[in-house]
Amino acid sequence: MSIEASSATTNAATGSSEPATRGLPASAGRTPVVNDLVISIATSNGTGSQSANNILMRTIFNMGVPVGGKNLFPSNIQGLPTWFDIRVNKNDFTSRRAGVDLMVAMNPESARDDISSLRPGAILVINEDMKAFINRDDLIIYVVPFSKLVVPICPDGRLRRLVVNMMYVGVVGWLLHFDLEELKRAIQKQFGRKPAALELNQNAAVGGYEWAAENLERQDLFSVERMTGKAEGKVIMDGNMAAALGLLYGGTTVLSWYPITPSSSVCENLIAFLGKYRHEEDGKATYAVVQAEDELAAIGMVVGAGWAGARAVTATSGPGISLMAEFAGLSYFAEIPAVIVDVQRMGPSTGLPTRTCQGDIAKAYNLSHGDCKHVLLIPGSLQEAFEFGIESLNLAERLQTLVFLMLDLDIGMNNYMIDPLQLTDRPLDRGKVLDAEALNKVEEFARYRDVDGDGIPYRTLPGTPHPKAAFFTRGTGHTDRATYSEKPEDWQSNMDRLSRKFDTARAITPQPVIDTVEGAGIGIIAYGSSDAPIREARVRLDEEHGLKTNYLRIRALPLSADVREFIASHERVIVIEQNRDAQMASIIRSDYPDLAPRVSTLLHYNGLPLDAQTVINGVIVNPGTVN
Amino acid sequence: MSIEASSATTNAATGSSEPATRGLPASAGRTPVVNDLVISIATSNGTGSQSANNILMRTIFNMGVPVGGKNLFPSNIQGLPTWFDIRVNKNDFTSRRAGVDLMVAMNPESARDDISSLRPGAILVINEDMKAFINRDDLIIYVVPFSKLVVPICPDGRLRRLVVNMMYVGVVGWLLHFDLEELKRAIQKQFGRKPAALELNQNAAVGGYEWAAENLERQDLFSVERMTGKAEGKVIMDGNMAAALGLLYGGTTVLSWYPITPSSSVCENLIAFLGKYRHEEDGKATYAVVQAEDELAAIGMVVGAGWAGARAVTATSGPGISLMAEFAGLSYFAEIPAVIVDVQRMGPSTGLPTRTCQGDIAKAYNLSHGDCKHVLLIPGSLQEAFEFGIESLNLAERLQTLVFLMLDLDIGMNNYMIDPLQLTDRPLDRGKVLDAEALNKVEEFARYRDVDGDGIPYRTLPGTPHPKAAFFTRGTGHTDRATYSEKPEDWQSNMDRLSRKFDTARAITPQPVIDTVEGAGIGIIAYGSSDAPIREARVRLDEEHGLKTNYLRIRALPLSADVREFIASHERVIVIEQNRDAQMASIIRSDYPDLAPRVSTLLHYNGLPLDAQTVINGVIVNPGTVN
Amino acid sequence: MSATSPATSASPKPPVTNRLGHEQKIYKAAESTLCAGCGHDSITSQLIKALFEMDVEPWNVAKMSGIGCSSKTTAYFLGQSHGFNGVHGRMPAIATGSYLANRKLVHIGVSGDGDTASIGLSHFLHSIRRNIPLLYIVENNGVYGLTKGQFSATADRGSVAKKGVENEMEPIDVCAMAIEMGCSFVARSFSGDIKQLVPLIKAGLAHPGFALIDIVSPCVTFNNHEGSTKSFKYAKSHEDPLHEFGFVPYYEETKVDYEPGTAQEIEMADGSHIVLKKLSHDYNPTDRNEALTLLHKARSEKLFLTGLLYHKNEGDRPMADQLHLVDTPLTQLPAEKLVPGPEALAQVMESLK
Amino acid sequence: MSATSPATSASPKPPVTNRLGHEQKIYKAAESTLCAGCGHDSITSQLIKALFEMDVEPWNVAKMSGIGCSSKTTAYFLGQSHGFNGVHGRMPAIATGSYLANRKLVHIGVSGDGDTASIGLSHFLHSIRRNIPLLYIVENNGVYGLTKGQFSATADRGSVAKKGVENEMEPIDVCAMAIEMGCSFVARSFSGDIKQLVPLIKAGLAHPGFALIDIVSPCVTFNNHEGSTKSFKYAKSHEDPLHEFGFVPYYEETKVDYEPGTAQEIEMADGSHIVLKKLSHDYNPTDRNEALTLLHKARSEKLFLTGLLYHKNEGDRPMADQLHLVDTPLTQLPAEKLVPGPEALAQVMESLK
Ligand SMILES: Cc1ncc(C[n+]2csc(CCOP(=O)(O)OP(=O)(O)O)c2C)c(N)n1
Ligand SMILES: Cc1ncc(C[n+]2csc(CCOP(=O)(O)OP(=O)(O)O)c2C)c(N)n1
Ligand code: SF4
Ligand code: SF4
Ligand SMILES: [Mg+2]
Ligand SMILES: [Mg+2]
Repeated sequence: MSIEASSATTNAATGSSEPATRGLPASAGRTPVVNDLVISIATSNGTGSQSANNILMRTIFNMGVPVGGKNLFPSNIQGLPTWFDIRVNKNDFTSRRAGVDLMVAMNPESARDDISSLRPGAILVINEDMKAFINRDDLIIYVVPFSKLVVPICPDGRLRRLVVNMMYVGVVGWLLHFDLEELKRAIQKQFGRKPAALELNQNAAVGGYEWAAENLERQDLFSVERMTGKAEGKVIMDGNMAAALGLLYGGTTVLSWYPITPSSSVCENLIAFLGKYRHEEDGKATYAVVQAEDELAAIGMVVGAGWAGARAVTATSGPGISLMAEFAGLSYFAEIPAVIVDVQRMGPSTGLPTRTCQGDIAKAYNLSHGDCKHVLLIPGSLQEAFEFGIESLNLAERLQTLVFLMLDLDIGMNNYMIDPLQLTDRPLDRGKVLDAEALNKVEEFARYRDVDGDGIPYRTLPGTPHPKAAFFTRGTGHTDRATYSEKPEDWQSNMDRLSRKFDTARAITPQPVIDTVEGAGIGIIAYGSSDAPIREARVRLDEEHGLKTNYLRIRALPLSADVREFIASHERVIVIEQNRDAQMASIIRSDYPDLAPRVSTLLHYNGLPLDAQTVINGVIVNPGTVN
Repeated sequence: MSIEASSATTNAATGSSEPATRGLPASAGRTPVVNDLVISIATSNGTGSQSANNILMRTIFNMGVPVGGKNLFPSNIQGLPTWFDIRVNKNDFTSRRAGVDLMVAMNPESARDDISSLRPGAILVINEDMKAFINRDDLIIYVVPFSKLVVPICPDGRLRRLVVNMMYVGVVGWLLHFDLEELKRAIQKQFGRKPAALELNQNAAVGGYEWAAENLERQDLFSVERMTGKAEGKVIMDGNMAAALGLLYGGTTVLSWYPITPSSSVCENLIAFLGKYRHEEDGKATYAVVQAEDELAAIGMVVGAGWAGARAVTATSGPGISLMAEFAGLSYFAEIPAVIVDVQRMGPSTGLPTRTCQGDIAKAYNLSHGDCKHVLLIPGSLQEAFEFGIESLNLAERLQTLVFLMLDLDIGMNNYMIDPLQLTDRPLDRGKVLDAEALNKVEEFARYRDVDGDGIPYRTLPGTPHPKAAFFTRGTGHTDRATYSEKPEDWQSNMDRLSRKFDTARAITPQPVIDTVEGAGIGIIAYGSSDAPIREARVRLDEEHGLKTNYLRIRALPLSADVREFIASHERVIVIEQNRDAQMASIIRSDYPDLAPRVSTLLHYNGLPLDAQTVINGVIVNPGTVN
Repeated sequence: MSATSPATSASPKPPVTNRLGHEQKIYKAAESTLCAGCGHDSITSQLIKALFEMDVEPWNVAKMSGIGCSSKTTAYFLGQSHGFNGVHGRMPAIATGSYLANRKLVHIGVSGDGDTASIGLSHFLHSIRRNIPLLYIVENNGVYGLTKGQFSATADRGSVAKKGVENEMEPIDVCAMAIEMGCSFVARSFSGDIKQLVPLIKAGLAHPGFALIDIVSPCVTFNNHEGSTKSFKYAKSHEDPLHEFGFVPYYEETKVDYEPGTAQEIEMADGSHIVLKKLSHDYNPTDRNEALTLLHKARSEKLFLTGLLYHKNEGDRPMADQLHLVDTPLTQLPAEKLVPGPEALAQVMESLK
Repeated sequence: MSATSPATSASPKPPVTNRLGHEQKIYKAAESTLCAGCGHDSITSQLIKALFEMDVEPWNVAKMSGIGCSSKTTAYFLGQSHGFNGVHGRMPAIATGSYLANRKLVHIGVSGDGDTASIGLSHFLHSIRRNIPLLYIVENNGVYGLTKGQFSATADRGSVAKKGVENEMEPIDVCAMAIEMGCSFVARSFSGDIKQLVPLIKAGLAHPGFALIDIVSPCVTFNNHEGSTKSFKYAKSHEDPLHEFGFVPYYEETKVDYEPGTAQEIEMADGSHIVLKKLSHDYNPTDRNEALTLLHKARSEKLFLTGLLYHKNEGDRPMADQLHLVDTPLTQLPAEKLVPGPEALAQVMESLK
């Protein structure tokens, strides 16, 4: 039986590390909960709320308080419900938490559900126009006449729909004791280059703040207070940008892509960085970018470029992964470096393009017909998205094969407060390439011969001025000298060498990160964006339930030997993943059949980012079931 | 550790059930081995040897002796080495057997290897032109001046290249004591409608026969003798034709395809049958066939046709499977009937287009990004290829999903002697379709609602004259009323229903065939074309090694509960399959992690059809290793 | 255009219905979720009007689309018709399958310029070559709307993106490609030209083969700025109709009474008529070479010519006829017609003995 | 065409070499595995000749192909060049990537009619639109040879298959499509017309952008029978050259001395010259509309016109120039050029604080 993650709001009693103050009817005068709450802003997309929400989040950040933002947006451009959830947590737990403490309801379309989803005692800030939706008396409700208030502040009627958003920022700011200067600084950062917009938005925010101060009775359930030692020197960014920076520092020379949510911004960021940092003095570009006609062409160009010696990459999401299947097999079998960034969205099919999941893990690993498997790098943080961006290009050339960089929408498109990205000083790895000089030294160049015993052969690039350089690349059977062959023994020995190469990959890809603690019984295995909620859950499992856990985070496929060892040293291991079909667990179970009985699963697949409570519930409810 | 199938010749001592007569230097006068040998004919493709080889095989069949033919042809049209292996076996074991007894060497290109591959004591018939290749004295060699002999028989110089083939048929016929009348009858069957060709070929065959009788010293190591009770009433055919007949009897209305070896003949056969049996009196067709522009279009048309209510099918092989990935997910998620016949060839990539394997099993099962799995029917015989052809269309409509009919090159394109195909009297199953009348009776039509608890919803077809009939089909998230939804609970409950539907499939797809014997310790699991060699291997394991085995043959995915039970009742189970990556074993291990330690594997992946000796070696060598 | 019975004075005014007795409202469907002002929404409105006035039976329509803002629009009209929002770029294949399954359905396809001219180009062209009877509407905004404004392959050379980048490549002209492929009904229009759009859609519906209408349909969110050649402003100020396009259904008489030489009348296969009233151009849309020459001129001189670009009556037979299909939709054939008797199998088996 | 030094009487005759000092034999490669007499093999021979005579440096060539008998031929010439036999229909994408990686390579693509006009149609057209400098040869036999003779999309209407079925659909004319897409060098030829083929290939090699040569190349095994319009016999008896095509490389002078009006000389971008000697046609291949009109006429009247169909000198810039790429192949840039210093990262991080 799989543990189905609940999409409903979490039981308030266990929803936070301050359970005592939660779930109680509001009453004025109590000591507020400081720096620990979830704000949710319900608007309609395409109405400009995104910058308001970013400013709200950044103000908290400016006050030194850890913060994380989850953007739950619809798959259209304008007019459908969208939510921005901000988690404020002094202990650095900023992954999603179900159970909103403060809801700003600006969207009549979702208002009914928004209100009914709140726990008793939660705060509701609601636009006066939507008063009619209020049907509960167990909430702390602030009705704000936003539509009226915005009129004097924004004389231009067409802009009011945008500007009104800054007013709720002001109201929330007052309710939560924001430092008004930090709020202004955040607005300055957002609109600094547009003086008119800056002034307008400043006025709106301050207007909201002041109106609230004068008109609302603050219950002081929550407040945001300046902290030190947490946010200073940090940055707010998303994983797609981090990956793009990785690809920039990995020396990408060819990017070929076809737009698709949520991967487009990997390419758009990369294009911007390349444009800024990769032109010669004469303006010439040291990179090529093509918007391909489709995903088949995109990966085809990457394979062509990789063959000719470029550091080539494409980025896509689920449907594109399916379309790239045939070329993935060619890259595997003809041994051509290529990198695909897969920013996973909810599938199957077109699915939920703006919702997260980890549903391509086994699909990318096994992509293409026939016996072939691929190398996957799976960052669990933005720093890793950056490092693995570089590493994906290195490994593609080192292993002469397709490498997937597996992000997901949560890590790729949500906002994280992190330490600035750190460069490692590892030089670019261009792999085993024989140039003309090297060819002079070798007796024979056999393209697919396992000279070094690691399964990785040597290659040459077209354009190498040497009569021995040439070889013929094909997706059909070949000898180790790259000549056509249908001989059973040639086929099998080549396939066996490819298996050896894959074993080499086990050792040279990023190894798992393991955290063991004294007294732990259960082992948790997870990967990717699950890391943050799992780190939180482990602390709470220990603190609240006295349950200590060990934790292994997979960072690459094929599985490292460390994974086997970890499982072998635990009576039971729970693989936590964000898909229905237990994709990683399947890989583990088939790689280690002798250990399979120890491996149970906890599966979350409703499109929302994983949260700690789901993990806690799963671990407690399901201590030993094999599923 | 995997047991690598050996592509070399089998040790003669265990290569047959008559070991005593094998492997010994030839000597005249001994009692010949009757009706048990392997003939291999080495020619060059595109030289017309195929009809000669068929005649050779059919003559043996006409004499009542069980026979099977394996065509090892190259992936080009003319001029490369090709082999036709005929196994004659009175006990009905006609799958491939390594270790040729009689080689006809007609191709100088492969002659060196052909000769060196023979076991000592084997018979070699060789064209005089190639005499120079003879470098062994441990063979029984007949040098035949084919090029000279053909001249008087075939005055037209251009035809000699073709006609010469009939001469080796005659020579072999004499060496093996063929009944000349049966040989003539076989020629009659092949050329009956072309009197000139008939005469020419008759003369050539008889010419060869007579020349041999006069000039060769027959050693009488082997002979073919008329038998009864084995071949009478049987037919010789291949699996692609059987599958095509199944699709015909399954009521195919739309066939959309893109040519690819080895699946093309499924379509070509089906087109011929449709042309013959599916026209109205006025000549109008009750079916549509489209040669699509590519595989993406081919499956797209099938999905469109299935949506509109057709019985629609396409056939392809590995590369096409990869290209159909995106649509496979749409069929799964939007719940549209579709059938893909996958005649597996050796992959990955373009691979070996004319070699067999079972390398798409897990790939088809998991095709497309995101969480989705598909129904696979896996026939192990031609009768099943026929029945499952019908059943694939039934199940696609019953389950409203994509169904794969998984053949492979061995079962699809090789020649089998079988009982005539038997029709079952099961009527066509059109699944849960509401017409206008039915719509009148239901209160609400909710396209994706699980009304019956089996996970299978009801559908309507476009063109149903009823205002309630319409619904909107999409690959994006939807409610059970088929309206667009991004709600976490809608997504998850729909995905859970799809899992329930998949569980229904476990029970209504063809169940495994199980053969248990008293005293068996080991359980064997296999599928598809492995059946014939495994049946042979089990007999020989018992007779020669005293090892009794139980046997479960999987006939469909998802796994039936019977598979679990079978594994649970054995201490160890060996999954035998024709791929490198243990694809079926992976599925078993992840479905039944508690039983995974019992499951070991035996893998064969060199492109040759599986043979019993490989199975025997594997079972004996590897009695308990988990791999 | 539709005949309504005169209202009796006493009873409340009866609703306006078409010849099938349907009110226009049943030709509508779900609320649009596109951006306010999106060109696609006005095309939807004109489709609703044309379908109503053409007496199309909703339950007999199959609405087909790919993926994109444009492809979403099939959810916004004909709520009583089956719709199929497939995968990106492959709608023509799905429509082909649906048509072969049921040749009696009226197939209406809506696609975008990304959907048609990039990922779907090959399917688009091959479905034209097969002559699938499909009204194929391209809602052409020169960008990928749904993925936030990247240039599509129909963006004009020199057109400027919202962020300032200039498009350096020549556009793909889907109309020219279609004519080259043998399409027998090819038109271009503008989402803002209601007067032209409704009769064009009607004619497209009346056409018995593949009918392409490429409609410039501005993306107000990502491609409606200064410098874009697909903005409302640009399209409105540059539209240059080749003729005033009129459509007269088969059951009405063409009561045109133009000066000789000022109008051209084209009879369609079903007896309907296209009436082209001359404006400033002297253009004959029945000559393929003339059409292609005109389109090349339009491209090089950046003219936005609208109207019927090409029409041919002796079109290739629709695919079902090429395949000699029975008249009954294949989906409606009973099992007896689909499953041969046991004799057939026996005959085949006999031949293999 | 290549200058050889006069042999001294005593020494054995030195081998004939080109301006690079290479003998023709190094332009050869593995034995063909095609059917004896296949049209593709004669194209291979002409390619070898043209490459030799054009002094193409083997190590600097990238041979690209898809899948099919035609696509196999890249294994049969230039054994000292890298070759890439990719996947079916997607060679243009692979070639695009390879070209962007190394713009200095000479890219030669060989494809089939199935590979190009069916599965690869979209990539073919889009790579033309991008103007990848690629000599793209279609070995056009009207069938899928490697899968045993199904009609391809270039099969003429009315052409009869080996088993007797008649093709009912109009062919796709890859040349017309290419011209429509803006291709600046489009030619058609016949595998049996050696005289025309060699200079055409040379001109294609000299062309700085996408150069298409569609070569009718009979499939002797599956499409060489009576009733086929792609048989040797048919092609030989119907070939109608538009002109006598001559090519003069940039380093030679055009010593043409024709009567005025009997020849047309076209200077190519690298200074080479195309010389078109007039035959029975009066055709100017530099006019796009004329080219398309001619091709339509050829199709409807079933003419097999060969020669240079269209050429334009002010072609679009090749893609690398559109992208403003550095001259050095991207593959040869050292790591310093590819990896920004730590300041860049620091700057980005600062902006996110
Ligand atoms: C296979 C695949 N690739 C990419 C996408 C992402 N995608 C969705 S719509 C679209 C382009 C839409 O452009 P267009 O067809 O012009 O429609 P518009 O939104 O402009 O109306 C893309 C690339 C997808 N859904 N599927
Ligand atoms: C994806 C895919 N689909 C189908 C095939 C099978 N296939 C191989 S070659 C070919 C067609 C070849 O036709 P053409 O390009 O005209 O080349 P020709 O053999 O006629 O020279 C096909 C369909 C394949 N290899 N890959
Ligand atoms: S993004 Fe553009 S195309 Fe899409 S709905 Fe908005 S305006 Fe229309
Ligand atoms: S099958 Fe046809 S195309 Fe292929 S090699 Fe033979 S003759 Fe040439
Ligand atoms: Mg668009
Ligand atoms: Mg061909």
